[in-house]
Amino acid sequence: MYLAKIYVSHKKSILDPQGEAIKSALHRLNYNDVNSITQGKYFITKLDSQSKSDADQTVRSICKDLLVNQNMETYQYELKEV
Amino acid sequence: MYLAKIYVSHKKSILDPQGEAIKSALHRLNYNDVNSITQGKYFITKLDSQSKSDADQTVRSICKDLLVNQNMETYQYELKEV
Amino acid sequence: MLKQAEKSPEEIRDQKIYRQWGMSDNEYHTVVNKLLHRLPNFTEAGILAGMWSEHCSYKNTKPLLRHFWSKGSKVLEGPGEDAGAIDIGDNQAVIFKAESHNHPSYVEPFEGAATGVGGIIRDIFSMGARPVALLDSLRFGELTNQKNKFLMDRTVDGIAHYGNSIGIPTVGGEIGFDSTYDKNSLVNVMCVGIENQDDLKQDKASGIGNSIIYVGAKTGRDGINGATFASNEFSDSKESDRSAVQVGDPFMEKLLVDACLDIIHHHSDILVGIQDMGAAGLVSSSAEMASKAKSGVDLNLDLVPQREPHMTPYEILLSESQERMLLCVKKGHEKTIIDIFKRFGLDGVVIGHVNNNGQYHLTQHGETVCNIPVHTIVDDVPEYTHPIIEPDRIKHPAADFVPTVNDAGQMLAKLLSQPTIASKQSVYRQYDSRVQTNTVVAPGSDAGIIRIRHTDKALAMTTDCNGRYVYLNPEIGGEIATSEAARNIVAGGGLPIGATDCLNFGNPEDSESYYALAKSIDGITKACKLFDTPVISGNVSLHNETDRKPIYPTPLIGMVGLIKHDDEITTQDAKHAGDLVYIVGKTYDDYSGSEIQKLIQHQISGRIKHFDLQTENKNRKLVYQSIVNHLVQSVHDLSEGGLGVSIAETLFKHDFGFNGQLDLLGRQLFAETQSRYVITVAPKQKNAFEKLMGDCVKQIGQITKEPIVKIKLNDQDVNMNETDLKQKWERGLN
Amino acid sequence: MRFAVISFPGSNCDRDLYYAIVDSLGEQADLISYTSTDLSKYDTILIPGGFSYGDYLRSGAIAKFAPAMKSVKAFAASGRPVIGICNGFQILTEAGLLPGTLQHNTNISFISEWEPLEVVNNKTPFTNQYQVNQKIKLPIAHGDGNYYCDDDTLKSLKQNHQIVFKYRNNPNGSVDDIAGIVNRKGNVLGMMPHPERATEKILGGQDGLTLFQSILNSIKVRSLS
Ligand SMILES: Nc1ncnc2c1ncn2[C@@H]1O[C@H](COP(=O)(O)OP(=O)(O)O)[C@@H](O)[C@H]1O
Ligand SMILES: [Mg+2]
Repeated sequence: MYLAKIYVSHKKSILDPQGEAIKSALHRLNYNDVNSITQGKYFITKLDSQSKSDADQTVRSICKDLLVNQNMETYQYELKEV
Repeated sequence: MYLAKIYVSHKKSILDPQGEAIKSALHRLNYNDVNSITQGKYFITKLDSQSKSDADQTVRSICKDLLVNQNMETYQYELKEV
Repeated sequence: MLKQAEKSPEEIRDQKIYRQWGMSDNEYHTVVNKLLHRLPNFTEAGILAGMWSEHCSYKNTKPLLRHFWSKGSKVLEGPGEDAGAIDIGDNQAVIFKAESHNHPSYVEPFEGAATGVGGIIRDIFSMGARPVALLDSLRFGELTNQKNKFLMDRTVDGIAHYGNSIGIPTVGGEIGFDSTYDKNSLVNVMCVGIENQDDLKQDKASGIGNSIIYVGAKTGRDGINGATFASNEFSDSKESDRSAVQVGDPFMEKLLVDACLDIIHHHSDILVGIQDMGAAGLVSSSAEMASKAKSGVDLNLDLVPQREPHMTPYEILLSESQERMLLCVKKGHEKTIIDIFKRFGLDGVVIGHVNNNGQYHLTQHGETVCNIPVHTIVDDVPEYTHPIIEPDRIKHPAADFVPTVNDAGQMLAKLLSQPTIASKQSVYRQYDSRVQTNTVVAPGSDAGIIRIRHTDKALAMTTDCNGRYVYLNPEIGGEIATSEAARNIVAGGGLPIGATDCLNFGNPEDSESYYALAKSIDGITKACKLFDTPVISGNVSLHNETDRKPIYPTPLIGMVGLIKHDDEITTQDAKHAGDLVYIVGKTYDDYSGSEIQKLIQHQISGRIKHFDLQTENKNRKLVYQSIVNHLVQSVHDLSEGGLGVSIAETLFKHDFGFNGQLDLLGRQLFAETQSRYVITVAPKQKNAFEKLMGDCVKQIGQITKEPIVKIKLNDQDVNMNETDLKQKWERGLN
Repeated sequence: MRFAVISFPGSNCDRDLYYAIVDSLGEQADLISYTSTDLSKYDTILIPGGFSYGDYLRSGAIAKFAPAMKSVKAFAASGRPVIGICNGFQILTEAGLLPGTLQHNTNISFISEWEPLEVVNNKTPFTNQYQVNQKIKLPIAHGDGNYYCDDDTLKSLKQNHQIVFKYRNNPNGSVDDIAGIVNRKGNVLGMMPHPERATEKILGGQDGLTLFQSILNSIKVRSLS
């Protein structure tokens, strides 16, 4: 079994209204230390793949096919055997 | 400046409708390797705090006050100076 | 993203940089030799290319669009403003317009559709109207292809996301599927608003020294060159280099609607003009406002709120960041306006002033970066007419197709499960159709209907177009699209009062595409004149083609009808067992472009016959009269799938059955002859109804409590369970 | 009788509630800003549906910090009636005035429908004009309407008769078919369905009007006693 952690974030330069809304809410709550904040998605998936390279292949494909909107998002992942 | 990465996930005991929906979509796409998948949130925030312990304090507070709904979510974070 | 190193004027000329922006050599030479008498710099050339694109200037279609009929005694504002306006009595006006967002929604369906909704809403409230309803019109390739299913799901998500969040009910729409839309799906959205006539606002920047105020989202590098992009043909090889996705923020737009309406309604004395920033963003809104007032503007680009550092003038001017508005405000009153924005949580910023020299004059970092006449940007755009050629399929149509139908019951079940005919509930249940608490008829009947609060009136609205008919005969297809819209309005109890359009076509330089465009405009115009439904606004989307294969020409018609008393509101579903069922209009062997032809032959061909505008008009008037006289229980117009499908749809809501006899053959249940309706009438009103309708109706049966559909035909009988049919219909989209 | 409807940035059912009170119920109402803190003029507070702060982060999460919410808490503590509808319900749970959380519908999509419900408890200030177990129909329109609470909370909701409305064909996956609950004291109601959309015949039903009439009745009874 393999475990992958996938982190998806907004591409830079794309409008992130959610990040803006959270930031201004934090400033209203007087968390003035907060210089910037962005919200991304984070997936944890367990894979029954035959090999690590199969698992790696699956992770890339599911990101491309479903989890990540490549028009607007980028991703990184970590994969290990468990 | 400090950088915090905050990972928010559904508490284990709670049904995660989004995770379930993603899993069944992946199975429809024939990704049968995928044994389980959960979706969480992932925040990246930059903090202008005076010290690491101040930054740490801020991260905990903003999670408690706003970023995390403790009824159903848990979180972890990493903090480093940048 | 698209960060361009700025080329010098000479480099632009020598390397023909303007071509990348969609400007032709001829156009560039006109600018240099006839208009500016010098070489434009990078910013100026970029501005001109953007503003001279089809999307902003309508240079290829203006000569044709002038043919539309937009007079009518009730028209308060015709085409030319952000949206048109029609008098609906009580000093009120209805404002509406439709717009396409096809290419962006193909590239990024969720955000493309969402920002399409956002854009059309801005056109409505910038006229001073409160947006009260949305409708959509969608076309995709066949759902057997996963990609099309994905496009549909994400598009619907995007529309729902924006409309639900901003709180405007989506009360109607349509969806169709044909492989012709495979790589060119269509996403058209219509918005309807209501306002007091005194508040009607024009978008003008006039009065020397008056201030130009910017409000809304900050300007980023999104959608740069969107205007030229929207007018560029796709080809498969280009699939990878698309970028510049615009993201919609309905929350910001909600604040903008409320703030701008507050200003328009309470401070019209100091507000000179207001316009949204749509295609070609800041340059288009500011230059058009100045052009209408025959003035010029001085803008300081350093003052424009920017999301990213180091933006060039070109990027700032042509950015298509969403949720931005531009206002022209009387000198000395800027603070009043800015304070109102502040109250709504928005930052209004003065970015420049109106000047009296007619120049579009921009500075950045203290230097002039653009100084050209407003006139050149907006009014000196060349106009093109193109040759037209009647396509072979129209000149020499294939022999008319006549289906063989041995089991009409099974055929009915099959047709009901075709995605184009099947229930669209799985789509429209994602749309909040009742927010604002005015919705009387939500999606699911022929027309969406909202009441006008504190009056006895209501508005019926619909979007319609069958591209297959337009493909087979653009002129008649245009007449039919308009007729179908009017039929849907009348079926809801409305008197059609005006129309808008979205002309979705292929490349105008293709003579057959241009023929379709010209002829369908002729058809629409003929019908609109006869129906007294002036076209008060519209939108054009060309180049809907991939590798030279255009879509079916699809001139969407959006129509609005006035219901004078809310007790005239009518729906399509049968109300009581025992009611009599009538058909209005004659049925012929019409299968060209029909759903049954597509089902059997997997393609369409033939001539469109038996359509007559006069008959259409006569039937419609009689049906309307029968509603106003309170003689009917339900009215449903016939469209795809013909009489069989319409009878079935009349039964579904309350699970009734039908028992009837028709002087027709089995196949004719599915003929798509136009100008027809299915009407149910209470037995006690039989005589009055028949007397009014005369020989244009025929009784065909009765509504039964038992949910069984029994039809005696000349060559066979139909005997089907209503519940089975309904299940097929309900599951067709999934 | 005077109702306050609190408009947050992004609320979109605030005007609908206002009209329901003024036009259908025939009582007085004010639309007040999320920055207002003086609620002393009012007999009942209504927190409307919509997408406060764009529903960014989580629905209702940001609105709970609006200045008016402090006063709403004090108002509720004094035992006077507070209703949160749809996004208003989400705000009340985020603010801790009601237990539990509203999460994504199980099918993830937004659902807009007339929904059949059952009145489970008619002994509240909000439901005293309904019959117990009465079947009613109200519109829903939400993407995050899936009510969740842990088992202990559910147990205590049941014990204290805090479940007020239930779905008859659970559309969104809510625990125990819950569509609306009150707090322990019974003076704060949160519900996903929209009663304000069902106060006029022409809109398809009037089952929602009964809810507002119940409040009138309970306030009148209280002021008599
Ligand atoms: N994309 C859509 N959005 C909203 N409502 C839709 C959509 N597609 C279809 N509907 C609704 O479903 C019903 C049937 O649609 P349709 O079959 O196109 O009707 P018609 O043939 O009368 O034009 C109508 O009430 C229509 O408003
Ligand atoms: Mg119809």
